[in-house]
Amino acid sequence: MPEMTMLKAINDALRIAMTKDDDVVMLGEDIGKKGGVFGATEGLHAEFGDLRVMDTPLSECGIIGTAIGMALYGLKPVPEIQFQDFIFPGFDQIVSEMAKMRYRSGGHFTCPMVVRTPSGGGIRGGHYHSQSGEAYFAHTPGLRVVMPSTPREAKGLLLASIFNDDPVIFLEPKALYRHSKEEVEEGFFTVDMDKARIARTGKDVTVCSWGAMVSIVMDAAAEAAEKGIDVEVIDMRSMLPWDAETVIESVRKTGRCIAVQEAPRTCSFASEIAATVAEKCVDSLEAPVARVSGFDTPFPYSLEHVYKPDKKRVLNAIDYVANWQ
Amino acid sequence: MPEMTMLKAINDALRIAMTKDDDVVMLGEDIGKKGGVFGATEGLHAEFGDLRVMDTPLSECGIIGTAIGMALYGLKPVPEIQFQDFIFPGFDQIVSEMAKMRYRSGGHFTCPMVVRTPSGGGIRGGHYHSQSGEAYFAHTPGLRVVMPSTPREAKGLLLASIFNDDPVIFLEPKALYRHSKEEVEEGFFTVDMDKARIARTGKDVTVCSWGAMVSIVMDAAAEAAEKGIDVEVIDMRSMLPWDAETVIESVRKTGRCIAVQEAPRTCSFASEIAATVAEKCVDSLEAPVARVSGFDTPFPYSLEHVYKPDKKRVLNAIDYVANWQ
Amino acid sequence: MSATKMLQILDAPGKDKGRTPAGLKNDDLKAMFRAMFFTRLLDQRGMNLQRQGRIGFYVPSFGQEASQIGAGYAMADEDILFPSYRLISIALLRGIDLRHVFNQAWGNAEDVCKGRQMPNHYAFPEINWQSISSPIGTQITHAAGAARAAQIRGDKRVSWAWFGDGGTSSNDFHAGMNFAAVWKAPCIFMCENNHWAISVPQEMQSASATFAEKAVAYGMPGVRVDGNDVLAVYEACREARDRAVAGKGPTLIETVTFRMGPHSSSDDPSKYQSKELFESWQKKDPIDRFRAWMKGKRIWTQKWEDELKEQMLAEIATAVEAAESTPAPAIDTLFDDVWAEIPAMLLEQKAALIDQIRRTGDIEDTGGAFPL
Amino acid sequence: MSATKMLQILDAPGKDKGRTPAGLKNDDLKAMFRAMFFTRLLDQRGMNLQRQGRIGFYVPSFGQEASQIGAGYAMADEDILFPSYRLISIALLRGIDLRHVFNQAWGNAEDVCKGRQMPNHYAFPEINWQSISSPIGTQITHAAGAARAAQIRGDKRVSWAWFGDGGTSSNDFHAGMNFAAVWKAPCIFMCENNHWAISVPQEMQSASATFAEKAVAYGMPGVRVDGNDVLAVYEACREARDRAVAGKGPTLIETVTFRMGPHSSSDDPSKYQSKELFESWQKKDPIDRFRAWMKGKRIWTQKWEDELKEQMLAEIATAVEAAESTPAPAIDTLFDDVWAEIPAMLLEQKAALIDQIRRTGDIEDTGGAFPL
Ligand SMILES: Cc1ncc(C[n+]2csc(CCOP(=O)(O)OP(=O)(O)O)c2C)c(N)n1
Ligand SMILES: Cc1ncc(C[n+]2csc(CCOP(=O)(O)OP(=O)(O)O)c2C)c(N)n1
Ligand SMILES: [Mg+2]
Ligand SMILES: [Mg+2]
Repeated sequence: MPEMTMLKAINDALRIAMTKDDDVVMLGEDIGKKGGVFGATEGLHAEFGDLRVMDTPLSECGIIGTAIGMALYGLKPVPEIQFQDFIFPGFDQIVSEMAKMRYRSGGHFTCPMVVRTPSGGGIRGGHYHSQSGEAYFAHTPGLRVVMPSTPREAKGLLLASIFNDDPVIFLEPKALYRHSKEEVEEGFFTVDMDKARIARTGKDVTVCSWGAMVSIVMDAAAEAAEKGIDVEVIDMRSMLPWDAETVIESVRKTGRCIAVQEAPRTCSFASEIAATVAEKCVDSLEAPVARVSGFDTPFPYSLEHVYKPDKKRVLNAIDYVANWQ
Repeated sequence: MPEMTMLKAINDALRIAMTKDDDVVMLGEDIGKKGGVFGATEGLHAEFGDLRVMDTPLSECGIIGTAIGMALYGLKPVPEIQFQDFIFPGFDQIVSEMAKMRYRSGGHFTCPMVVRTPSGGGIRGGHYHSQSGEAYFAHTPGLRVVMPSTPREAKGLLLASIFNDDPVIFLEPKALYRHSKEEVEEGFFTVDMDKARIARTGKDVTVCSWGAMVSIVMDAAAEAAEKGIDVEVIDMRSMLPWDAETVIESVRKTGRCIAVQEAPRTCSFASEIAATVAEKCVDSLEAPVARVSGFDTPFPYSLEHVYKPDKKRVLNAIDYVANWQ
Repeated sequence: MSATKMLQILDAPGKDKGRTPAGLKNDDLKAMFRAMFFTRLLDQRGMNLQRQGRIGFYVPSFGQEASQIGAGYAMADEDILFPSYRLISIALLRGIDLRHVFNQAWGNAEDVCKGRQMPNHYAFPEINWQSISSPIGTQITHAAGAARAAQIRGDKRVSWAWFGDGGTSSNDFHAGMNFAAVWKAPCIFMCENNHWAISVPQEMQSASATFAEKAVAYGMPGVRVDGNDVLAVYEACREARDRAVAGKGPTLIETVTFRMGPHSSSDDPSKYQSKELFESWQKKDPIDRFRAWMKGKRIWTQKWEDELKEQMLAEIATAVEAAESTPAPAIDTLFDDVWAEIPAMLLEQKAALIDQIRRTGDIEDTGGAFPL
Repeated sequence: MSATKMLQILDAPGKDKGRTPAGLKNDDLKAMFRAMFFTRLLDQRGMNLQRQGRIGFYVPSFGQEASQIGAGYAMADEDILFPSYRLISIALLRGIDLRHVFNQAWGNAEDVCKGRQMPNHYAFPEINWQSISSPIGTQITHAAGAARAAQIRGDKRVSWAWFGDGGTSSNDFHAGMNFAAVWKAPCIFMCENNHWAISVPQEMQSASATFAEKAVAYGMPGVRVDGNDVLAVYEACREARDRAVAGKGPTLIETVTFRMGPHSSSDDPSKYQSKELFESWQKKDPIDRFRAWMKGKRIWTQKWEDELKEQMLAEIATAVEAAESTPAPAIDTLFDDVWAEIPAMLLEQKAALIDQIRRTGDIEDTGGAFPL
């Protein structure tokens, strides 16, 4: 199996999808000759041409709105939004149209499509190239919200998303684009987005996270193990719908739970996990459910490393819940 | 003291603010001669003229964006978005600009302004005239998110919002516009939006809600009292920043907590309350924190009454947590 | 055709006066009249039902029948429609069963949309009529995208987007027009300028001299046509469609017409509209104008219209009765169609609701009235 | 002035050639040259600093100096600026201290914005330079709103919005232009058409023949001007400002220029731009053209430029040194300025962080490189 970065794995998934199905088309800013500002679509324009890999005018409203029209027609569009932070000019199309199309038409019209977009911090991008907006989408029934945590996961989840009947917001953890490497199967395969992944089994504390935070949590878990705390790490994969069952089962075993995310804390997906776990595991919980998250401030520039949860912050929380009595 | 509907109270607050301060201006669709589709701005165009009560082209992006420009100039704009459901074309301006202006400019530029908008169900408006979007805003640091529950609260909170230094999303529970009545002080007064309001004291169960849900919860509390369950009702008033202290103090007393809202459940403000209460009151909680909410579906038309939490659903939850052991 | 001069046929001065656009036979003219007339009757009934409190909401298109049917008649069956809420006329022209219309108005168990949307928010898959939503303008980018999709697939199908003068201010107008023009996609943008966006008059909507001129910004032809002249609208649309199919790209058509009723059943125009303005447009009623022209051509007779009317009213009455007596959708349908399959988290919410109803009885419908 | 013909002065054929626009004295011309020249030197330094890994990101405006300074020189002190990220030239012209520029590039403790934004996202309150954000176009509606505010207050101040060819596709362009035109607000919309939106060429951005023509859609005058001709830009802006102040409403100005460098320090144009195209524009370098013209008028000498250069480089070096040696903002500033006062919920988050650092030590800065 070849070793791939997450960027390569995504590029590979896109090429496989386009080869497999002529209806898969891509559109977005700078995805053509430039291959995307991160290079995720590198080579695809040369291979599949102007009609299937479309550079667009600078309008996220237009990118998402026209992609919906293509999906309604029967194509499988995979629009790219250059940064998740720039999805908001097209937010109305996501919330009002993409998410509600199937429901409002009584199931007669659907728009299966995948909005790919780099998300989260890690590149010194300040307010507008670093945000983690998953909670906005996860509060919007009708959407699927998916975020991979490793190259293999990225490829399998992206292919699953493209060949799926619901509209998907596919958040790519840009911090991992070049900094993660893994052996990834060649050719077509999918990963089940309806099931969270147990990235590490453990019996003392359950830590839920997703995207770029998973590897940080894994590092923290390894260090906690040295101190004798056995951490179970759950990679959520999907935030809507989300797999509460796997989390609940884990916490019933460990009795302690932490949710780790980059996004601001209030009304976040970490809050959702905490609320659900606190409700469903009330009899097994031996400590408060802790949330490790970005602060309730915009994403900063110079102090990015302070804003984003790091290994120390996660360990701090592990200590806190593990030692709670 | 005159008795007022919530609509009248809001109209009164707007007139008082405009009389008190020449910098207060209003803009929006149909707010001029028509007086707004609900009548909230009735008479203000005739009284204050074209320059201070502006009918605008049909663009929420334009309404919020130009209002920000006016605020930057030094005015105090109070834009109206005809329905909260139609705020999304201007969502980028809210999330990227209004919310972050103070922070990103090191405190040198600010945009104090109040975006008024009718929110929630109750008028048979289907998907697009009924949504409760507070969680989208409450996940956005830099905003204040306020929602009144009675006519007096509406007047006092609106005046507090207008004469406040932060940008405010002021959600008006349209179900109460004409259906709530209360004696309201004449003239200028404000209500403290930083503090939640204890609408009813009780010792057995704490129920948190806001907007139109408060009166439904009050009804349920009255009925629960007949069954011997003493409910404390908290009207949250503000969802960002929010007054966790009042809630925590109450739950430390009652040991049981419910959050009631119209919005969909996942990643909602009810989830935030539940997560926080579960964390902070871990030692006093005697039952899971329950959430009564809209379902994770779009807001329906024919089955609106099934979607929106009603007294029965709230009572059901009260029974559930009160009898938990 | 031009973005500033207005195309007229029906009672235009000079040589246009009275000519029949190429391709239209007498039967076509009669079908057009019939569709306009039917729309008028249906709208009257819809407004009445709302006034009687039998349905919650209705949007009529009084005065805009020519603007709509002229276009509807120019479309091909395979074309794809991205309509606004004020456009039932074209669905009827394309043969939609009236029962669907009233099932939707009642949001009953047989409604195509399963009672999930307000009245007038139709979806008619069998005539390529896309699902309507309330946010103004969102369908415009969809139309551009569908047109691009047809181009990608090599299909000779045209997408039609409808919106009002107010809709031209939306984000999606700007994006949809721009994308379609850059792509040279087979898309027709129909701006029904009925002079009002609820209470906002067209001159407060845009400072441009015409709406058709907005096409210049996108490098697209813009055409201004008398929207109360069904033949002029037909001809303009036909030409735009020919261009689209020939690969020459999109067109913006402004039909200049007037909203001769309230914005919707909830609106009262007397607050913002002068009686004189209304009356001046009443004189240009598109049905009256077409009737007069047809009469001159001896295609129309009073008897024919009377018979039509009787038939139509009976048809409407039957459909109303059927729809009104159909029950509301079952409660458990609330949870279908959010996703392709109901996920576990939502199944749990459904189960809890069903359980509660089992224990505490049915949920009361407290109603609520729509203000807009 | 016209939306399709291009205004030129510097080396225009015929009578325009060589004339000095009204109101400009030799000292003004020299000041304009100085500002353009300074911008070029500063940009070279900024790009170098990024290449050396000393700052994270830089956006140069190579080739666009005339387009910017011509406009900057036409503004009044009281005017309000809603700039894009590619516009430091005008801040310098208005006398901003170079230290502010570099403090912002380093995001250090003395940065006006407290290190919260990426380089080139300036805010300079003392010159009415509004805070820049990254999302394209959002400042355009702000400018329209501020212009409306001036009108409401009765102030004779003009708002200026800057954006690129790509920015014309944004929602805010459409809304800002429309609102300003309906209001006849004193606003000038400056579209710097540098032919590229990162890698997307102007013909894929819009099918309109020019960007100036987009003004037609809003009923606003549109002016197309040679953006590498500082005098033409100045004159067009001056006239637009006169109109605005006289209550005649907004203007759209397209300056036709070329991005003679990469989009930003992260971009490599060789993937999408031909060498020939670049070279054809190099011949029209706005500084070279102005220098030649001034030389012809005997306002420029090599000695003067050499002296300028020496001074400027020294000034830049001093500012760089000062900024680089200033520490990063203190950790607890992270929590300020989100709201007017720090609310309890955020104070708690702050306390938890400070407590953790106290117990487990400083937080490591792991870096990260900007790709765009
Ligand atoms: C985004 C959005 N904003 C506001 C509204 C409320 N609204 C409904 S119809 C309407 C006016 C539409 O005017 P126009 O586009 O001219 O269409 P017409 O009703 O005249 O056919 C408004 C403001 C809406 N539906 N969507
Ligand atoms: C809403 C939004 N979408 C995408 C981007 C990413 N982006 C940054 S600059 C740019 C191109 C801008 O082109 P133009 O407006 O012509 O300005 P120029 O850089 O040429 O001066 C893009 C797409 C962004 N900043 N904001
Ligand atoms: Mg209209
Ligand atoms: Mg450009």
